[in-house]
Amino acid sequence: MDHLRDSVPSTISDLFRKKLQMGFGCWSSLLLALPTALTSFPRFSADRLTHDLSWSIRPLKFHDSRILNEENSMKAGYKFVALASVLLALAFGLLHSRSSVSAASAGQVTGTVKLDGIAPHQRGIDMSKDPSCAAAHKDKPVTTENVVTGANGGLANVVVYVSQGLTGNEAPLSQPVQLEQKGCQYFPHVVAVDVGQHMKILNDDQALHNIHPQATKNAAWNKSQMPGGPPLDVTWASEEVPVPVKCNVHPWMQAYIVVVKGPYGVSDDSGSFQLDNLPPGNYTLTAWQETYGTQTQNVTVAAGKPTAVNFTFKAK
Amino acid sequence: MPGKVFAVVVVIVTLAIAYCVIAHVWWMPVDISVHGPNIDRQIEETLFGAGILFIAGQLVLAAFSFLYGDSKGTRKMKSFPGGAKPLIIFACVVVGIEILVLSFVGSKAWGSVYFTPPDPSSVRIDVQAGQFAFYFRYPGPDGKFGPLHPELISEGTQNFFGLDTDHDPDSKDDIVTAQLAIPVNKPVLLTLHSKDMGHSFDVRELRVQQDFVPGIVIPIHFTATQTGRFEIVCTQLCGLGHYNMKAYIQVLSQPDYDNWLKQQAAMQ
Amino acid sequence: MHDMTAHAAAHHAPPQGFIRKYVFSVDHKVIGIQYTTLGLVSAFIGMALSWAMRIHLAWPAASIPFLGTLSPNGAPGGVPTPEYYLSLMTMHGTIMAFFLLTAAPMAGYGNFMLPIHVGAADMAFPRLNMASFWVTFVGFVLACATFFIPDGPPLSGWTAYAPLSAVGPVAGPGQGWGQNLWGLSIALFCVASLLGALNFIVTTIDLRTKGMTLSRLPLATWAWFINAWVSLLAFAVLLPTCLLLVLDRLGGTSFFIPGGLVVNDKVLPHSGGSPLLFQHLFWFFGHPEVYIIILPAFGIVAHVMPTFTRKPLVGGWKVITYAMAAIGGLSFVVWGHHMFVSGMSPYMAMVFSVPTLIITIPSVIAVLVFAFSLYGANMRFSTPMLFCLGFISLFISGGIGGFFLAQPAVDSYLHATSFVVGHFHFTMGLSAVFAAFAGFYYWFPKMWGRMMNETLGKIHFWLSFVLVYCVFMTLHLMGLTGSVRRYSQFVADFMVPLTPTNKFITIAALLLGATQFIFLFNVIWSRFKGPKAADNPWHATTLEWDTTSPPPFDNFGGRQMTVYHGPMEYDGDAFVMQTSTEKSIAGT
Amino acid sequence: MSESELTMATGHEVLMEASPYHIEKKKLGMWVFIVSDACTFATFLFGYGYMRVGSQNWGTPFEFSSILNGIIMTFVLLSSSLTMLAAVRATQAGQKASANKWLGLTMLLGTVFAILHLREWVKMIGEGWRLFYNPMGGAAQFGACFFSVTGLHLTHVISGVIALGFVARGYNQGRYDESHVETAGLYWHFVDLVWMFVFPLMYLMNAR
Repeated sequence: MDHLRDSVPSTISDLFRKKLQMGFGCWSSLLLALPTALTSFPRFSADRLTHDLSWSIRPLKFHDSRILNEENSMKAGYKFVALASVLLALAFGLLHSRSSVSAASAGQVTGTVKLDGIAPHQRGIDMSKDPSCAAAHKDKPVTTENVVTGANGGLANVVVYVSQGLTGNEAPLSQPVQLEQKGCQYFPHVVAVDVGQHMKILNDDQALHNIHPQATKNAAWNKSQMPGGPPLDVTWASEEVPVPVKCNVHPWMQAYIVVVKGPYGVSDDSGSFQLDNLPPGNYTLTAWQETYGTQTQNVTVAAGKPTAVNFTFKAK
Repeated sequence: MPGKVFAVVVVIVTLAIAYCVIAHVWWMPVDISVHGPNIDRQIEETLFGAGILFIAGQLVLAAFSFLYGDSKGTRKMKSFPGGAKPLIIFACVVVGIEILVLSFVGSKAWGSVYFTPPDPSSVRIDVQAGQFAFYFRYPGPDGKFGPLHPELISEGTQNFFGLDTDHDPDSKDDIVTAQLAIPVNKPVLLTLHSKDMGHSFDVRELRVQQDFVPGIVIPIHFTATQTGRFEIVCTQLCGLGHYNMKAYIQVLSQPDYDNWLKQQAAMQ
Repeated sequence: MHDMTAHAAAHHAPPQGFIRKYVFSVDHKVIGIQYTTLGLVSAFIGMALSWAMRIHLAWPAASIPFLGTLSPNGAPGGVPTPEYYLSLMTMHGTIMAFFLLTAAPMAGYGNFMLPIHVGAADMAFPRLNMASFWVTFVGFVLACATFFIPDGPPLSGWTAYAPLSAVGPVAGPGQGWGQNLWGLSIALFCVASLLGALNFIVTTIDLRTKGMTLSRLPLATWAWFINAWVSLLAFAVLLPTCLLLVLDRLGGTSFFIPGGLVVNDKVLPHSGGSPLLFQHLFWFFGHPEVYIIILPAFGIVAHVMPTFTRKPLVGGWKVITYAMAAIGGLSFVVWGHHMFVSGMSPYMAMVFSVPTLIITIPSVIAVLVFAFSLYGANMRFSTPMLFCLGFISLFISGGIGGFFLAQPAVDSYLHATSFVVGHFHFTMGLSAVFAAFAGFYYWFPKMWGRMMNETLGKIHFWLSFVLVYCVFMTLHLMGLTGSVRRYSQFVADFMVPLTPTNKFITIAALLLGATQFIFLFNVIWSRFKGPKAADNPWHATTLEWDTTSPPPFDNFGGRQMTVYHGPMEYDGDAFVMQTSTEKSIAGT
Repeated sequence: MSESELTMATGHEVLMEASPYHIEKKKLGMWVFIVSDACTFATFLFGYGYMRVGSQNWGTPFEFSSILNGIIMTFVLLSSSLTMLAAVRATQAGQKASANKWLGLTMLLGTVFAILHLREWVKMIGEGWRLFYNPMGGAAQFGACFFSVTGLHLTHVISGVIALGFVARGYNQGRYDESHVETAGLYWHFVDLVWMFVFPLMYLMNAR
């Protein structure tokens, strides 16, 4: 019963506390709105990514809508930044009012992803175009990573996330995720990120890379990072599965950023994954793999103890 | 005084430039193609003819500013004997002749590259240029190139040409590589495709430079006469990675070439 | 006569109020000065950009503080990213080629001098004239604005080759709104140039005063007149080209974008266009543009030199004028030599190669005329004269490169190397700039009524002259190694050994730029502190020296000028003004 | 506008007797403008030709109704040239009334042309033609070429009508004289001339 305590006020004081928090939430939202609107003005924004958030809503019906959208995206951008930041701030405020699940009452989902069948052949990558890249892999040849399997058929790089059942009010995960460019490859090959969660992009190579996510729901951007250049700090405005990332200077480089809402897990080489901090309740879990697409399962998460869920992808 | 100074400066500059050219301070790399010598000869002939005009022009300028620079304005003016007629005649005749020579010889050199049909027995290789790398395709044992499907191009999965190996039998054995290898002393026919922007295929040692034009397939053919490893660079502005868009071309002896192809086939 | 003067004076009261007088003025003199100032500003902006580029090329890791603040995005920590380097390059080309080299010598000096040269009180359409300046200005502002939008300026070069320039942001940073603004800015510049050309032509044909026959036109005016025709036809082609480009970008058309383009593994929704169409249209404008830039330079030199050689040009007004006309005419049939290796039919290459070589004949004639006019002369070495001599030397050096690049076979090796960079900087860049300097030092007294400082002027010349050779001749010769232009770093194996050369060029370029500040100081200082200029400080003959410095609002204080002589009536210290009734001494 | 500016616009005539080379400057200016404008149209048409030659599947969508419409438009525009001629004659003869009549008629015909043309456009857009889309499955360039070329011409016609309006007004108020009307006429005839290129190239060549 105690997982209900949050939703149903048991005492008058409890109810009062909630109202207070609600009110505080709304006020804080308004307070947040103004500065956000000002600081993310495209013309003066130091970081183009914050600006690009303002382009993140773009209807892609006709092939020219991109262009039409560009056409007025300047002023639209300004208006939208204000609007978006108000909404964002409202969301933050509400989150503030609804306290997120405490560790005690949090549920957990663990499991493994397996590949049924033989993994397709992974082609070798020839990096001779850029000697500095090739030098990093003298000893062992590099291959593509579209399907990576580990011990007893475990399938790696599968993102498992909650596609239904969340209230949508959860606060974004606080600790940033990391996408690293090393030896002219992306580490990790698949990286999942919560909406609003910060993402650091680093370049450990002696070569220049340009990071070019081809987002459709989020803003598509393209920015190059010099050897030893400062890390980029990125956030994503809306859910998108997946956002393919390319480096045009090294066309073989490929990563996928999976932007989801709420908890997520990414399977390791043995195929095992884990979703933490999930409030008890009924959910639909979705597993996404770059080659085999998505699978879904319904689960009921109970407080305290982990719930086991397994996915199996059939090899084509 | 300034007239004499100017004359001296101009002479020094002229001699310095002449030295740099004659002493090959900056010069063309070794030539490894059959048609290359024509182009080199053309360049050298032009350097000779134009160089003479250049030196003559600068020296005349220097001489006049030396001689007529510093009079005190007392001397009576002289004007050039015969006025402009000799100048015009000189320009028309001398430059005219130079132009005729250059066009005739030049058209031969140009023709040797572009007006000759490719040898039917040439090694055929497909080139795909894109932001910002070159990729090459060998037809494989069946000697046939499979059709291209732009919508299938996916560099992440190493499908740089958009081949459909599941459905096109010809594509199955096509060998796609990131380096270009060609057999020495055998005519080679490249067909240039560009998947996105304008690019250019430039190998200095081969004296070959040809733009890729998206939407058009451009054939170029040449024969390399020396083995070695050389650089292919992009010389047509194609975006932020332009400066780093390159690949290597290996000119190999026939057996080495065959082995190399086998290796590459294995790597597919 | 008297009442006529009064009458004129009554009708020619200068406008009152600062705005009408100096900002939105219809007075061709003010507009000329506005254009000249715009040119100066562009010159220094463009120079700053080239500095940034050169520093980055020589020391790729060097941090350029100003850049870091200008664009934290394009140059994090002041080190320009490759795309930002290309943006700098694009804007350097655009600002220099359009807003300095096209605007200053023609629209700047021309606006000020042409009506005076022909003895008119103003341009034929003064308000059109004002319009063309302010449209140019808006274009300039738009071009500069690209630095302040998040993605920064476009990176497709001043030639803006499609499809790189046509497919939008997916092609790279700066290809979004940067490229749109660029297209808009150039379109506006075209409109302004067309209006200007129209004005120049009508003024020259229509407003010449009594006795000002075509044979008596000053040669600068001849050049501006011919040039006006060239720009009239050339910009009339660039304008629609820009429009089509913008249509491709914003309207979804596919004039310049072929089908099946795959950028970032996505097939673009365009089909059927041709990148070569863009190249043809652009270069049909682009090559005449080169002559649009150099013809006024010829004119200025032909106008200035006789004043200091104290004798007419060889062959009088005819030879040089016909040469300029021939160059202007031929410039429309040679554009293909920019496209020898760009996928055009190799047979067309020969077709374009021959006229390109032929165009050297009138050019050589012009140069010979300049050089042999020094024969038996009696030179006065004022700064303008020095710059004229410099112009001749530079133009010879640059022109020679034409013999190479005009031949497809040779071009197939030299194309897109720094040889080309050196070549066009010598011809359309530095030659034109030297002529512009000559004109500036020459006309400064007339424009502002004060003399410029000769010593500073001479220092400016000597340093510039030597350093120009250090920078651009080195680039020129370095091109023989095939070192590729438009590279933001020398990473190609064969270009790495060139790094020392590169450093040398950079240092020379920085010094060359620094030298220009001597000029800037000279201008500002002389403008306010320089000695008052006489009406005719150079003992020249043309009409602008026949009035006060600076000229009154109606140019001649209500006098009706009547012309009896050609512009080159010099014989040593003796000279005959065009308006004087004495008999001719130089038989022109 | 200020008195001084007026004199600036006309200063030199006041200042000096007409030079021996004096041509009517407005007319000359118009001729020069026409030269450059011709180049602009030429560029558009060249682009159209390039597209057309370059494409394998160039559709020829116009069936008889459109051609008929085009013929009517041509007739209207040509007759507007005649009325313009009459207007110029009238102004030169100083017959204000008939000049007004003819100018009005010219503007009317110009407007009719524009309306007919816009009707055509609306019809095509209704059929699904876009700058980037060809509902008949042929080359997508057709829409681009058709709308840009005819659009440019239509802009010229409409601005011509407006200009004529201003000239007529000024002429009635006595601010303008016959030379202004003649200059406007020059422009109008040029627009007609261009149509004589546009019509066969854009319509007749694309008839079913």
